[in-house]
Amino acid sequence: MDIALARHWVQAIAVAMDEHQDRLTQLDSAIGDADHGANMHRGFNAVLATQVSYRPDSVSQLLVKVGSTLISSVGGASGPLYGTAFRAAGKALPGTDPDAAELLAALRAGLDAVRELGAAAPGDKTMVDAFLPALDAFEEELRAGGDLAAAAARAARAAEDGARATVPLQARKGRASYLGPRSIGHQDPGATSTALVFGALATAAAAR
Amino acid sequence: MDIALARHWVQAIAVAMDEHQDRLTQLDSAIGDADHGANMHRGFNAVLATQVSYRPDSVSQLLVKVGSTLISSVGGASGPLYGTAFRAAGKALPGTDPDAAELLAALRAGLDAVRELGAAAPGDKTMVDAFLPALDAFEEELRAGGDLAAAAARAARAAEDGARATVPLQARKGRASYLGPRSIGHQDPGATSTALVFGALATAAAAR
Amino acid sequence: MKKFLNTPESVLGDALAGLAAAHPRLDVDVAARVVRRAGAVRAGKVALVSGGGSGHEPLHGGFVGTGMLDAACPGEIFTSPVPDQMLAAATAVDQGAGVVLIVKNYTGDVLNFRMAAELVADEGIEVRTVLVDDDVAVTDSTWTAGRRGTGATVFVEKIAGALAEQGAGLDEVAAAGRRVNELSRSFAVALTACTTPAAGKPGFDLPEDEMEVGVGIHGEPGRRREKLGTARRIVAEALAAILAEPVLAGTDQALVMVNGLGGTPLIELYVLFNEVSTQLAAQGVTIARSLVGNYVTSLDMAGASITVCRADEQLLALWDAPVDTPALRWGG
Amino acid sequence: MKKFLNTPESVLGDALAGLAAAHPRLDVDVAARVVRRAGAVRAGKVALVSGGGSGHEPLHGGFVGTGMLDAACPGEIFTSPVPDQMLAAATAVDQGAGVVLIVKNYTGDVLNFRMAAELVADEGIEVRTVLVDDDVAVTDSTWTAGRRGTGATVFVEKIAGALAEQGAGLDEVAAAGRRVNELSRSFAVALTACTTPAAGKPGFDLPEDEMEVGVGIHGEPGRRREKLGTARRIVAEALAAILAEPVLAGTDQALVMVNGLGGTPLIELYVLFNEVSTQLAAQGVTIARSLVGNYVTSLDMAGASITVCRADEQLLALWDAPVDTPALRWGG
Ligand SMILES: Nc1ncnc2c1ncn2[C@@H]1O[C@H](COP(=O)(O)OP(=O)(O)O)[C@@H](O)[C@H]1O
Ligand SMILES: Nc1ncnc2c1ncn2[C@@H]1O[C@H](COP(=O)(O)OP(=O)(O)O)[C@@H](O)[C@H]1O
Ligand SMILES: [Mg+2]
Ligand SMILES: [Mg+2]
Ligand SMILES: [Mg+2]
Ligand SMILES: [Mg+2]
Repeated sequence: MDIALARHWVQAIAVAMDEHQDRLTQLDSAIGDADHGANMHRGFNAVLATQVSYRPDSVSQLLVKVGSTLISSVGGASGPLYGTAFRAAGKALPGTDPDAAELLAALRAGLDAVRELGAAAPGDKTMVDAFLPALDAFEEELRAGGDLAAAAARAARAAEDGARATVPLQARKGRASYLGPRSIGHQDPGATSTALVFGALATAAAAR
Repeated sequence: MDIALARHWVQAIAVAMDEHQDRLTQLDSAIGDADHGANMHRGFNAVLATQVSYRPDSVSQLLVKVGSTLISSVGGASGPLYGTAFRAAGKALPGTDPDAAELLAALRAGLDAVRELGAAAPGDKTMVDAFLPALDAFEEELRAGGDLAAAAARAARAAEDGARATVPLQARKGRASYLGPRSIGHQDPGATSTALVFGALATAAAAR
Repeated sequence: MKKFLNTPESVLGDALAGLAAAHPRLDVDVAARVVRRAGAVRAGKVALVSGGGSGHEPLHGGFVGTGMLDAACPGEIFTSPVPDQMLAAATAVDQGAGVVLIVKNYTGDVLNFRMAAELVADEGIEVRTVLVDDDVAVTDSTWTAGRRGTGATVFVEKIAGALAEQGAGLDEVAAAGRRVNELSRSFAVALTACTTPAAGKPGFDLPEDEMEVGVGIHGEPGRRREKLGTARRIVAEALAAILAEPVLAGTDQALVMVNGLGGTPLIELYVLFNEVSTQLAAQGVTIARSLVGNYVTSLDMAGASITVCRADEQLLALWDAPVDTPALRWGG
Repeated sequence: MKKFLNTPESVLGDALAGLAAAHPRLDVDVAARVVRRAGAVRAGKVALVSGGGSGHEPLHGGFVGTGMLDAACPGEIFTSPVPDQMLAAATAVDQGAGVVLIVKNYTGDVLNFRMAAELVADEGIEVRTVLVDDDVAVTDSTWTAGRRGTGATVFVEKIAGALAEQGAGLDEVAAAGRRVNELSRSFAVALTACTTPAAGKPGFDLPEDEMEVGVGIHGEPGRRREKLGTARRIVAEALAAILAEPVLAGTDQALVMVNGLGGTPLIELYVLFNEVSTQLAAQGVTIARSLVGNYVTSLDMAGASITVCRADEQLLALWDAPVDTPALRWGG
């Protein structure tokens, strides 16, 4: 991944958050507080705005900056969580253009940071339930000899499956947990936006 | 009319206000503030309560007492207006049992007092639009040789017709006047309750 | 009907008992339906009594206290109180200097207070009546019961109350109240109807994209229906109606209230107030003092009213004078 | 969606501009989203900063002023503010004695304030965090994000604020805030859902004869749905849940708030307060002080919350200490 691809990824996320803003809000309306669409939209708009004049030296720097911007502009639970994910991933990258395996390792670092910050385990009905299977699928595809584009495409599918698989779960973290068993039957908004993040990576990688 | 008949009349009004409370409230909801049913119900309940231990010397005294009770218990526009009507009518009666013509004259005094207090002219879409035609019909029937029961029956029908005839009118008095032309198309609640008052008189007189 | 109540009939009594429990500085006679100041009042102070139908809380009971009302008479919901209540209130609070009755201009209130004024005078107490009629939505008074009394009531009660507290005489207090009313105009918009406990359902149906313009505070529909507009447009329309009144021509500073009708959250009232402030400034009117909140409500109606009172230094000084009531409290 | 607004995106900015226009004693930085006291503050006073999503007005901006908060950070609607705001607020109001952050227990608020606390500490300012988590509707904290912070926030801000105003040190102020939180429990019921400007429609549908029991202040559904009950039954259920908390066992006097969620009229809150007062008395609990009104809202939600704080004389003295903010004002 080079800086151009990283930029493209981030732009594709912003496009996806714009397109799916209402859907994310409606999902959050059912078991949360109806702001997830606006939060992600505001955050990635801010990211786009800072990217205009920002000339990073590395993908690492770029992702750290994305994370910081999210923390400064999103708020809510998703701001610090996504912000930390991007910052941790960026910090885990080398200063040079990372290959697919280095990107995977960095994304693992991002997931670890999210889990440390939010203390969510898989199955708690959070973004972790899309993030983790996405990385596992990414890794499997690389092991099977796939390139970044193939790995990203498989990760995106796995993230979507993971998001959908949150429907029958009872939430144990975040706002949805207040609903107890009534959180069952609804898809987690954060897992859904995580699927969009991986979908955007697949789009950007495929365009190469 | 003797004291027993007057009592019966007042009881019949209370019964009618109980039966029609919701209807009066819904009429007042459309062009007023949705309290006319409760107001009339509360007022005549209070009247019933005071009547229990009240031993008036005359119909005159009884009607004055009804009016005072209404003033003390109803509030709103209808309290002082109905209260004044009964007080003025009572005061206009002789100390002896009035005949039908004396009752008519007293009711005229009641109407005059309402008009003086409220300054409503016929056609302003108020209780006057049921009260006035009721008395005119009462008078005609007496002229034609009818007795109290016949006169009261005709007055009741005329009051109902008068109430219905308020539908196409634009209100110029009371709360409904604030609506301007939007008051057109609704029946006036006060005219409707006045029709109930005359209906009760007819019921009581017929029971003799 | 979705309300916190025990029975529709018991709402007022229960609420008054709650008012009493919440405010030890009020003396609430739940049976007689009179709310008065609990503490001692200076002998010779002109007494202020107001009242009206309930459902407009905190009006009037929430304005009883030092520097404002001496007593309030709450009627049934949207129903003027009866003369007996007013008489009881007036005789209880008269300090020998007479009583000013502050009456919102509705047929029921006017008639009942008129009867009460006679009864009070019969007791040898001097009475003056101040009629509040500030609502510009009701225009042609020969075809109506005249302009309604709405938001300006708070201004009248505060300013007349301050003057009475300072020792002014009966006529002076009444004149000040009348002057505040003359200098004040209001306009209200509703986004939903309200539901009275007695009716059990909303007074009218309003489509999702429409509003009632020129409503009062009794749940009645307004003068007309319009497509729901932006806060900016709604405020422009309200201010146009208010500032068109000759008495407000040339206003340079004003006392302004943006008042919620009961079902509108404070954040929206601040959005409206921002528009009012910006648009008045553009017309050369400075907001010298303001209130933003629920002061004169219409049960659970979503909506808001705007009241503008042309102010001078004397009026502002009285506005700033100490007040200590459940709903307004400052100075002292 | 029936709201007074210009665009859904501009609600917060417009409302903050309105807050600034309405309250000259607040210093509102609309761009940075920080609300602070305008006047000079005693050097060496411990500073109190709170904040959270908007839509809960008057919380928190309405509690900025003498005797309460030094600054508030309003987030977007129902969205925790960002660390930058909190840092800006804390550095602006620190008087050299450190800053207490008052944080309602929601994942977003906790994470953002935690990051802010680090940033503030990096600036060499001492920080303490007081977490508010009073809502008994959320029971099993190992299966949830823990109890939510709701009505007790007002008590914490008032009492810690009074102590700071009196010159107490950083740890003492933070300890007092934590103690108030520990002694406070809340329970809320909703009759309707609220509508966020972003969603444009109510968060859930609730049949005409049902209520949501155990709701929070973010429009989420509650723990369960029940048939709409009388005020008496609703209060009995809420008080049972509250008084079952071990920490409230043996309470003899309490500070009590009956709080409207935004769409419920004051008259209904008084009906509820009457029940609270009667039922607490029957259980030997005296209401020493109380608040009845809209203090911690959930946009236009019709509903109410009840908060009970076990009180002693020291706590009541701090409660009675002067406060001068847009939404709470007494003493002085
Ligand atoms: N502790 C946590 N760990 C991981 N993800 C979480 C946690 N808490 C919440 N989330 C995620 O955040 C999403 C909600 O984000 P958002 O609506 O933007 O914030 P908020 O809940 O503060 O309104 C949830 O759908 C969930 O996926
Ligand atoms: N000035 C008036 N003269 C005669 N009748 C009037 C006048 N004003 C109102 N009314 C009558 O009173 C009725 C309303 O009574 P009610 O609803 O009990 O009082 P309010 O209008 O104070 O709520 C109207 O329907 C009308 O018939
Ligand atoms: Mg959310
Ligand atoms: Mg009526
Ligand atoms: Mg009425
Ligand atoms: Mg949120």
